[in-house]
Amino acid sequence: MIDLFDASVVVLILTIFLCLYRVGRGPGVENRLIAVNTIGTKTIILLILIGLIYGRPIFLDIAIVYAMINFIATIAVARYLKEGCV
Amino acid sequence: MMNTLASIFVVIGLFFMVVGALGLIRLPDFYTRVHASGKCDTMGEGMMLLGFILYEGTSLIAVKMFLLVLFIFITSPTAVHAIMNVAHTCGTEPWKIGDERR
Amino acid sequence: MRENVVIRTISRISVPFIQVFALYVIVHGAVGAGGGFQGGVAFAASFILMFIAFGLSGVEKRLGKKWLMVYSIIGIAIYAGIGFLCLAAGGNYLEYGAIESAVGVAHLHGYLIDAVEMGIGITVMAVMVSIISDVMDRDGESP
Amino acid sequence: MSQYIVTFAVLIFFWYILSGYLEPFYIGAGIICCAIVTLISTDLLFLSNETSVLRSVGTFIRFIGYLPRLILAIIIANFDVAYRVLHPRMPIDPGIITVDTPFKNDILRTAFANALTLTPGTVTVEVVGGRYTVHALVREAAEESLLREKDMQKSLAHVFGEGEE
Repeated sequence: MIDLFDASVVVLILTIFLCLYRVGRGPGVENRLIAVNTIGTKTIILLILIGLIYGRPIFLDIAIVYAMINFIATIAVARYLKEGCV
Repeated sequence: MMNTLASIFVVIGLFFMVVGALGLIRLPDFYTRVHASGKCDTMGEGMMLLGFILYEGTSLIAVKMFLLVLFIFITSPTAVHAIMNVAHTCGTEPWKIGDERR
Repeated sequence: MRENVVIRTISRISVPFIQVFALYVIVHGAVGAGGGFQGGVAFAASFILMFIAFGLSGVEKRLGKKWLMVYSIIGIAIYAGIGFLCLAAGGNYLEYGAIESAVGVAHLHGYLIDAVEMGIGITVMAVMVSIISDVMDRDGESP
Repeated sequence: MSQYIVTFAVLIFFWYILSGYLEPFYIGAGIICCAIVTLISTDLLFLSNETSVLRSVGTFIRFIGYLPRLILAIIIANFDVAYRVLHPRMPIDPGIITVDTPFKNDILRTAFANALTLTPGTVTVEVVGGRYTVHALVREAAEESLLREKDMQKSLAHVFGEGEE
């Protein structure tokens, strides 16, 4: 089971690089925003996987905080783009 | 038995995460990319977390993970909708068959 | 985005749970991840969500903008007060062991750490919210 | 008043799941923190002052009964999207369509928007009143499925206790 977790960490990091291509190339702000949001969701899973591999459940709390901040940041940036101010 | 089930869920979730990232690269314009990223990522995340819950067994950590699944299934479509709404308001034209990729 | 029904409703539903989670992070600073600063920032983040969903007036009615300075002073007073109590009990600044041996209660140490974390959390929350509300105030005039 | 009690109970349950400690210090801190949050944000959780608690609980139970069908629809929609992304020629024909619904309740509108985003090859772009602007990955199939999905609208309306005209 731990082997599977190790393998999934590697696969997830590779997919994050795929998303980084979209962040770098764009075009436009919306494409970058959706790519960053996707990277955020993959990071949540990565944090939980690290917690499971090393047997430290504290990482779950950090993952929850990350999910929260990811949501709030996406909404805030969207509002900034729409109305020109936060 | 439980571990086999858990690994099946984790592999399915991993598949959907990869499909989400591939869709982000392959699809021709912003609106269609949102489909891949919004649907497949939410689903993949949920599946992987379900696998972790089965691996963890009955404990408070599993319940916490279940709460995280609920939170993601509520907020992820909302974030996608917010981005989509912004693009629509700013006047991004959707891609049609025959247009070039953007 | 006050006119957008989806974002407004989801913000409404998730704000109370985010606030309870932030307070959990503050209180469990001694035994889990996080502590005063992280919890305070998460609490302030919930207010950002409220600003986005309801505008400035909704939050200021709820929290009371005049009281924000008072909150931050209370937090600093808790932090500094415990520090000086340690000095008065004959130890260094924030040396909890001094109070513990002076009073003679066994597990006072952990509770004192939690109290200091709460002071930090209250201060961080109040200062962050006042910064956000100043940034979001379009006219830039202070009340 | 009963709204405050229900909010406090839900929050204290949430606190126990998060914390897991049953020592008096953490329970006491939990009670104080949940009381503060209840005072600040009860009116956020319940949409209006008239919403009766019993009706909310009934809605919640009916919604749980509705979940399995939603999850099945989500899985089917995801395999569809995965097939279209992985197919070498990418058989997509995107377009924007509009759907009219008779919904009036805020939560009902939100639930339908998020269900549309997650299920049948569509993403909600804009909600104005009861009119949904939707971007579909395959326009014709989505129009067809949205016509068929009238029963999704009906079951959601049934869940939230709003009669369909």
